[in-house]
Amino acid sequence: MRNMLKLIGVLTLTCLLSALGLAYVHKLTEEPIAEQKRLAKLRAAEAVLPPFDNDPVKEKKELEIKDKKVIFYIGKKEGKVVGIAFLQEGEGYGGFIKVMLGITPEGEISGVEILEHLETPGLGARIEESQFKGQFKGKSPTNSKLVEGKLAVDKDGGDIDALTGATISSRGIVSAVNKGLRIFKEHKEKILSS
Amino acid sequence: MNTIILSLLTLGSLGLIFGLVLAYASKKFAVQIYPRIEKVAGLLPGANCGACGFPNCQAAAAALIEGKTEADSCVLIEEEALRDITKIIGQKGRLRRLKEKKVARLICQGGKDQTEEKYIYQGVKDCRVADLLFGGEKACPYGCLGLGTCVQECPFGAITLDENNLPVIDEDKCTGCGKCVQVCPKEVLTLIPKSKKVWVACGSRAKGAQVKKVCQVGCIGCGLCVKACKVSAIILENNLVRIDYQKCTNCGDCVEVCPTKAIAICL
Amino acid sequence: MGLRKDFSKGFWKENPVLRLVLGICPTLAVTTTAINGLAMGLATTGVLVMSNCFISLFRKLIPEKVRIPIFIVVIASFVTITDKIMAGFFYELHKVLGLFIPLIVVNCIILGRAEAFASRNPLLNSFLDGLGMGLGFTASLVVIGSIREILGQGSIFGIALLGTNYQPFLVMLLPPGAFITLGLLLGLMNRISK
Amino acid sequence: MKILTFPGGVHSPTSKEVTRDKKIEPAKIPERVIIPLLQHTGAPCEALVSKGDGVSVGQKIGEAKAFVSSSVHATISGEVTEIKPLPYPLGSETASVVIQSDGKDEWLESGESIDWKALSPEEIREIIREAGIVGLGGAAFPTHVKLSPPKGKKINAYILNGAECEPYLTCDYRLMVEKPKEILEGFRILMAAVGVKNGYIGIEDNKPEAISIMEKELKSQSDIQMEVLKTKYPQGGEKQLIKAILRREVPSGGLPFDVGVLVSNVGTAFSCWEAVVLGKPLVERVITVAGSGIKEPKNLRVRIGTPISDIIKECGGFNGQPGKIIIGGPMMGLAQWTSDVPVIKGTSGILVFPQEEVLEEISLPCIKCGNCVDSCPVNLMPTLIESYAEKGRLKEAESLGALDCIECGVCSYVCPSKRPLVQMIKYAKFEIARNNKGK
Amino acid sequence: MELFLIFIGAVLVNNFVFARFLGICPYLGVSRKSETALGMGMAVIFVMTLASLVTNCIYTYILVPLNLIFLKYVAFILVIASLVQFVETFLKKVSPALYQALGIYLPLITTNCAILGLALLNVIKGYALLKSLAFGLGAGIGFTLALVIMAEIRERLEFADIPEPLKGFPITLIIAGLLAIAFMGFSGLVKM
Amino acid sequence: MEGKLTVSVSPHIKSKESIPRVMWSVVIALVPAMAASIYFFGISALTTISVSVISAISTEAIIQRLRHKPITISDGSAVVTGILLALVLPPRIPCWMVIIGSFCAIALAKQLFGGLGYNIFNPALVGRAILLASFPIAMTTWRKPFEAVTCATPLTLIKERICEGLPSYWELFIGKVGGSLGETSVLALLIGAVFLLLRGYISWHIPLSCLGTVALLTAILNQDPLFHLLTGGLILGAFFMATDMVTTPLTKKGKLVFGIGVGIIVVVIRLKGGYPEGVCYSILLMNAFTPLIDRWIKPKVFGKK
Ligand SMILES: Cc1cc2nc3c(=O)[nH]c(=O)nc-3n(C[C@H](O)[C@H](O)[C@H](O)COP(=O)(O)O)c2cc1C
Ligand SMILES: Cc1cc2nc3c(=O)[nH]c(=O)nc-3n(C[C@H](O)[C@H](O)[C@H](O)COP(=O)(O)O)c2cc1C
Ligand SMILES: Cc1cc2nc3c(=O)[nH]c(=O)nc-3n(C[C@H](O)[C@H](O)[C@H](O)COP(=O)(O)O)c2cc1C
Ligand SMILES: Cc1cc2nc3c(=O)[nH]c(=O)nc-3n(C[C@H](O)[C@H](O)[C@H](O)CO)c2cc1C
Ligand code: SF4
Ligand code: SF4
Ligand code: SF4
Ligand code: SF4
Ligand code: FES
Repeated sequence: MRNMLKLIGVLTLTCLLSALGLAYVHKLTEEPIAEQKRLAKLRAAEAVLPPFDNDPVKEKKELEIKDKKVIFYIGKKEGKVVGIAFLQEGEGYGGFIKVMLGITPEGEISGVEILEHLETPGLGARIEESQFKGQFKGKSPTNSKLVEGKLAVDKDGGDIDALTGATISSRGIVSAVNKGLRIFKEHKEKILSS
Repeated sequence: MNTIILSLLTLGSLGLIFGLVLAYASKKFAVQIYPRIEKVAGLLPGANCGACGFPNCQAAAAALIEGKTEADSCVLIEEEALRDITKIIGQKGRLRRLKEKKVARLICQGGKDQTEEKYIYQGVKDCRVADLLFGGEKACPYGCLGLGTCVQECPFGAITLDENNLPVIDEDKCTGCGKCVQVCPKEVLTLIPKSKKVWVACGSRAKGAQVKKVCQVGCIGCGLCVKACKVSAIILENNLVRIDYQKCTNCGDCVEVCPTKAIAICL
Repeated sequence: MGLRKDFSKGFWKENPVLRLVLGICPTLAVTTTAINGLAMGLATTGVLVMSNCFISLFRKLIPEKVRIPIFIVVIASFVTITDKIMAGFFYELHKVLGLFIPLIVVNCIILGRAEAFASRNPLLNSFLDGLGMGLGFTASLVVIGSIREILGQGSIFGIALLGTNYQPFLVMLLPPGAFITLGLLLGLMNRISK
Repeated sequence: MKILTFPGGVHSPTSKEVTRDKKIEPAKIPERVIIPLLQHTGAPCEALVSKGDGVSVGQKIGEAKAFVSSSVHATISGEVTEIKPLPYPLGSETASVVIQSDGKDEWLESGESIDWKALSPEEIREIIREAGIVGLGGAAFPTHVKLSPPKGKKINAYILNGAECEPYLTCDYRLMVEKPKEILEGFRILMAAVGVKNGYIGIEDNKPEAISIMEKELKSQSDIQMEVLKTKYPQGGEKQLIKAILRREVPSGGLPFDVGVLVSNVGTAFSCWEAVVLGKPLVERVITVAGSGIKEPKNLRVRIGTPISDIIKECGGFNGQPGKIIIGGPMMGLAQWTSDVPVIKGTSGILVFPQEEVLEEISLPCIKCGNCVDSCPVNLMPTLIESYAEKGRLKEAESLGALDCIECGVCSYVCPSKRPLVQMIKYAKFEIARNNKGK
Repeated sequence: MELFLIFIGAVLVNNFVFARFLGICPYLGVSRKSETALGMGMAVIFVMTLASLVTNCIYTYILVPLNLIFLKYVAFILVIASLVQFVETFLKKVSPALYQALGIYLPLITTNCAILGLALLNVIKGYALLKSLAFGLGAGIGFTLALVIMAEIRERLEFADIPEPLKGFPITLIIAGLLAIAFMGFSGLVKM
Repeated sequence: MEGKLTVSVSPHIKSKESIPRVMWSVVIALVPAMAASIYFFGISALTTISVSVISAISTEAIIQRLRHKPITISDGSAVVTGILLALVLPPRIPCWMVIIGSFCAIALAKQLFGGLGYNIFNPALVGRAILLASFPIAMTTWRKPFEAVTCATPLTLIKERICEGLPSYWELFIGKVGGSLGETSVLALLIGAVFLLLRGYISWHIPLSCLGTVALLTAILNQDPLFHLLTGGLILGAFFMATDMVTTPLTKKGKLVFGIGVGIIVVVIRLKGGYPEGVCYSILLMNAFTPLIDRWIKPKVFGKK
């Protein structure tokens, strides 16, 4: 019996000790981690938005779109909205690709950034290269070749240059961008109304 | 503070609950344990890595006790634990390093240059298999077949075939495990204490004249060595001499007198 | 001399990856580049050293029956700490190593060393053992990472090595490349030490 | 007529053309015969004579003491010069009686011819036992034992094995062509000895002459049925024969009587006829001497115990440098290391091949082609058994059915990699048997 | 349908061994004999499914509400270790036969990174209870499949003339590499 | 009688079959397919085949030399591997890639396992799979027959749901479509296959069960069975690669299971998977299952219940 008690006691004690330590470390790192996450978002926003002087991560707006929460980060310069950044997903070769999309209030794409993807290194993963991402900048449904009302890769008749050997990944991004454009078009008022 | 207290409470109670459950379970579902297995298992690293081929250390311990494996097949084990395990399982542990020293000796010198062959053998190069065909191609029915089954079988690579097609045993590598003795169909390998350096290197029980016909280096049963041995350690029976190792002093006198050099010595 | 051996054995004679074949999962998973290998190795080393020391210190107090749960809790705590610290201060690296930081918990080397060494040896030896093993682990990861990076991307530690004309041997970056590289490396080790 | 067969097997060249039309000739009476006391499956028999004794042809010189054993008889008249272990075809050495001929060929006076129909089965079996008759199809199993199946095993069919599927051999064929009446009567004696009403005689379809002769002989009788078999090796294996003719499958590890069948070779039937009707013990048999290493291939009726060197001389000697001498057929026969061995009761042929035809074939790794698996007549997986045997894993070899192997040699024959399949399987069987005995 | 896709994905497309590199150490060790492999596989399936269930509960009902997500590694591993040990003790008593078949592999599983990896993947992917069960079952079956295939191949290779230094782990890893290539054929079958 | 006799175990006669005979027959059987590839894709096809064969043979010889084993390149198995690898590569693939593929095929998939007879995976297909994983662009750039322009294979068209420009059955049958060197001409492949079937070096079990399964499943799933049979590497795979005895089951029943397995996986990959074509992977996957099949499917021993 004493043995048992010791067994239980030591196990509990270890757990308590561990809990203590972890809670402490948690307290210690809570701030920096949150800060890192904020910075990461900020960096992404910076990459896809035109220059701004506010903190888009703070000035965000949440909307329920088709049962899904979408967070819009709003970039402002001198108090005027210069762009909106938000996350979209597209289906790539290895899985879903998370794309941060920046759109100006006029509905023109101000930038595209790939946040997460599972594409093949050296192939689909080349979507991260600026040569590919960069070509979206400045595109809008009005100034591009549309296929069935949407942006499309060259193979499908559009004017987005797909990466050789990674058409599927390229299509994934384009579809994410298209989704984003549509959301923006449909909910423009709500997003922009402060 | 809140987080810390909550963490303490959560993990603490998890620990407590599982401690209780485990304690209860180990009481309630206690089964008879084999103390020896437990002991050996305790000495094994307990990493349950599976590298030894057994699912866990417990199983390896059981196998060790049954003599099915060797303790040093464990990749993690420390020298000290190794020794302790041998203490528990004794000889059966087959811990080579700690056993009495014997080595395998070949009791035949009839290589392809010294002995006649009665036919040309075609087939699997394995002495046991060849032996099934009229006792192998050697004209001497007692001779080593020289196909090297013992070489294959020795776990320590202690045996090589020389250019005369006779196995040569490396005394330093041989651990005296006896595997080769078991597999040799001609029974021309035998274990002899490592300290004994003289042995009769022929196993032919045929009459001297017969031996002479087929082999230049066979024991012809002349008995000269029996006379030469000062401590009468040599006995002649069934046309063959035998050394009594209780008496043999490694003097090598017998080796000198043997007319066919059928007694071997290694220094 | 014992101390010295305890430290140095992890590099060659008992190298965890190449000799003991433990801790293979992270070895295969994160070594697409040399730098990833290095980071993972160092993170593991940190945890290994800490847990070795801790367990060695308290080895006399831990009851036999619950030793595994306790070891694991201790290790898991250290891993969480490492994870938090990395997330707080080395965000990018943390993102790359992803799932495999928490999996240090069950990295076979750590529990293996805890059981086989730290629970039987005094503090200093255990510390050195952990350090040696960890650095040995790191070294193997860097080697494998370098091989895969050179062949698969034509670069090492991110520095282009084989020129722009190099057609990367992509399979090296994929799972098969990981398995085959490690397999051949183990074979080579066996050959050398023969 | 429907041509019957069994699954598996191989169509190998039969190479029977050379001797198929060679009439059976009586061989010269040898100067000296070597009569091993163990020529059959079972226990050796005990010598009844000693050195210096005079014997005449047909005199019993070895007595079967055990039940599964068979007596041996003197096959020439003369003097016993030696009784000692001597080389024999089945192994290294065995105790043998050597008789030096006196050149007279004096026979022990034979009993007057009797009407076997009046004999009881027991009496027939006794005559057969006394005559030292064993199966002449190869295994040399004592016939009287075969004729005494254990109680409770009902025998309802008897098959006369005239398949002679081994390449080169034609002795059974010649016997069927030359002595059909005697064979059939001998067969009826065998049937009477076990009280079987249904007889079958199975002959491969490459022996049309034998088939038509037998059919002619059988025309009016319905007790024996002629069955034509496909020419395929090993059609003459008793399990395959039973499968082909009666569609019955002898259970693994079982014997034909387990499915109510007995099988005997045509030569055995002929010898039974001689024993029962003429009162003549088994002192001679028909063998085929063939192969490219023989000058004049022949079918000979030889005295048991004749050294094969004598027979080779009688067939014109060697053609070139002999490389291999085989006793039996090329698929199952045993290669000999000396020509000093005698012909024994189970010897159906002597084949000689010259040196240039016996070059060693290098065996390569198994390429898993499955030829051996597809053609094994007992559906084994020879390549696996061989692999396990090579690794010394006899348990696995046994569980794969190594003991069911009939050693027919088909697997080695068809293997493109020239794997030593039969050799390793034989070895495995030997080791398994030894281990089982130890238990 | 989604459950089925998660399941198939875990078995074939993102096989724990060939694509995710989880649980490799015991995989290399236990794939030596097919019998052992099957036993271990069964045990893994059982534990994975159970662990999926339990860790999912702990996570959704304790850690998330109390905002203690940072405790997840310790909590998960504690739960898994205790669970496995409990099951082991329980089996030993209640069904010695089953224990012989499965139980002896259980301790090996405790320290198998595949189980913790599974629990964490469940969290990352945000699977609810049913989905995590499907994922756990699929992962277990995928692991077993990999294990059994490898064991059979290795048994067959016992007869092979493999270069001496490659025998054992090296050739096993190379086979795993070739298997991973073959399993790439399933890529794209299910998007995860 | 001077000279010693030879003693060996029965049987004392052996069939004339040998590994070189089998392998060189396969080479002969592949001649029509090679000729077709040269006819359709020009002299570069010949270059690809030669480079592949030569590097396969050299790899084999070098490794056997290094291992101090007898050099067995004359048995033809490396030649077969080299040819088959070339036949599943796209036209005009750079030579250095062919060399890498051939090296991986022989070194990695065959010699590391101990050489002929011991390999688990089909060497040629391992070579192709590695190349595909490493250089997907080069490996999926197809050319039109007789022309140097790139085009898509019929299966890629289907995969991308493009219905215009699909070739006719006749074009598929004679091979006037885009695709790997040797896979396009069903006619040439069938000539070789019939030759092998008649010689008895391949049995009908795998090809029939494999093609039958594909036809059946595609019919059930509302696809055009004939189209699926004639396109891609199915015919080449079914008759020449899924029949490689070394990497397929021993027994006839096992072979049927193998063929069915290949068929199922092909259909799954073609219709549901990420790749337009799945023959290569499905054969490799079934290769992995072969030891398992051989364990579970054994012939019933004569006389055993
Ligand atoms: C190993 C491997 C990885 C691949 N990875 C990707 C990828 O990440 N993204 C992609 O779009 N296609 C990928 N593919 C698919 C092929 O490259 C496919 O042929 C291509 O996407 C078709 O596009 P193309 O028309 O540009 O050649 C991969 C193929 C292989 C063999
Ligand atoms: C121990 C033993 C007992 C046998 N008993 C009988 C028997 O009672 N009846 C019988 O017909 N055959 C018996 N046989 C012989 C077999 O049926 C068979 O004829 C013999 O094994 C040779 O067959 P083979 O020439 O096909 O190899 C026996 C064989 C052995 C080894
Ligand atoms: C592979 C094989 C082939 C055989 N071929 C023949 C044959 O062609 N003719 C024959 O009489 N016996 C042959 N036998 C022997 C028979 O199985 C069987 O023992 C014999 O017919 C029984 O008759 P017996 O006891 O009178 O010899 C063969 C045996 C085996 C195992
Ligand atoms: C009918 C047949 C088909 C073959 N198919 C292949 C093949 O697809 N790939 C290959 O590398 N070798 C093939 N070979 C050659 C040989 O079997 C191959 O090199 C071995 O797999 C190497 O051990 C084939 C041989 C034959 C007889
Ligand atoms: S000692 Fe025995 S096993 Fe060794 S070669 Fe001689 S006969 Fe063969
Ligand atoms: S098998 Fe054993 S006894 Fe024989 S030589 Fe080798 S180590 Fe010595
Ligand atoms: S395994 Fe035996 S029965 Fe089968 S073919 Fe070979 S020798 Fe004949
Ligand atoms: S016939 Fe020969 S090569 Fe073919 S499977 Fe059998 S043993 Fe292997
Ligand atoms: S590190 Fe994953 S099992 Fe060893």
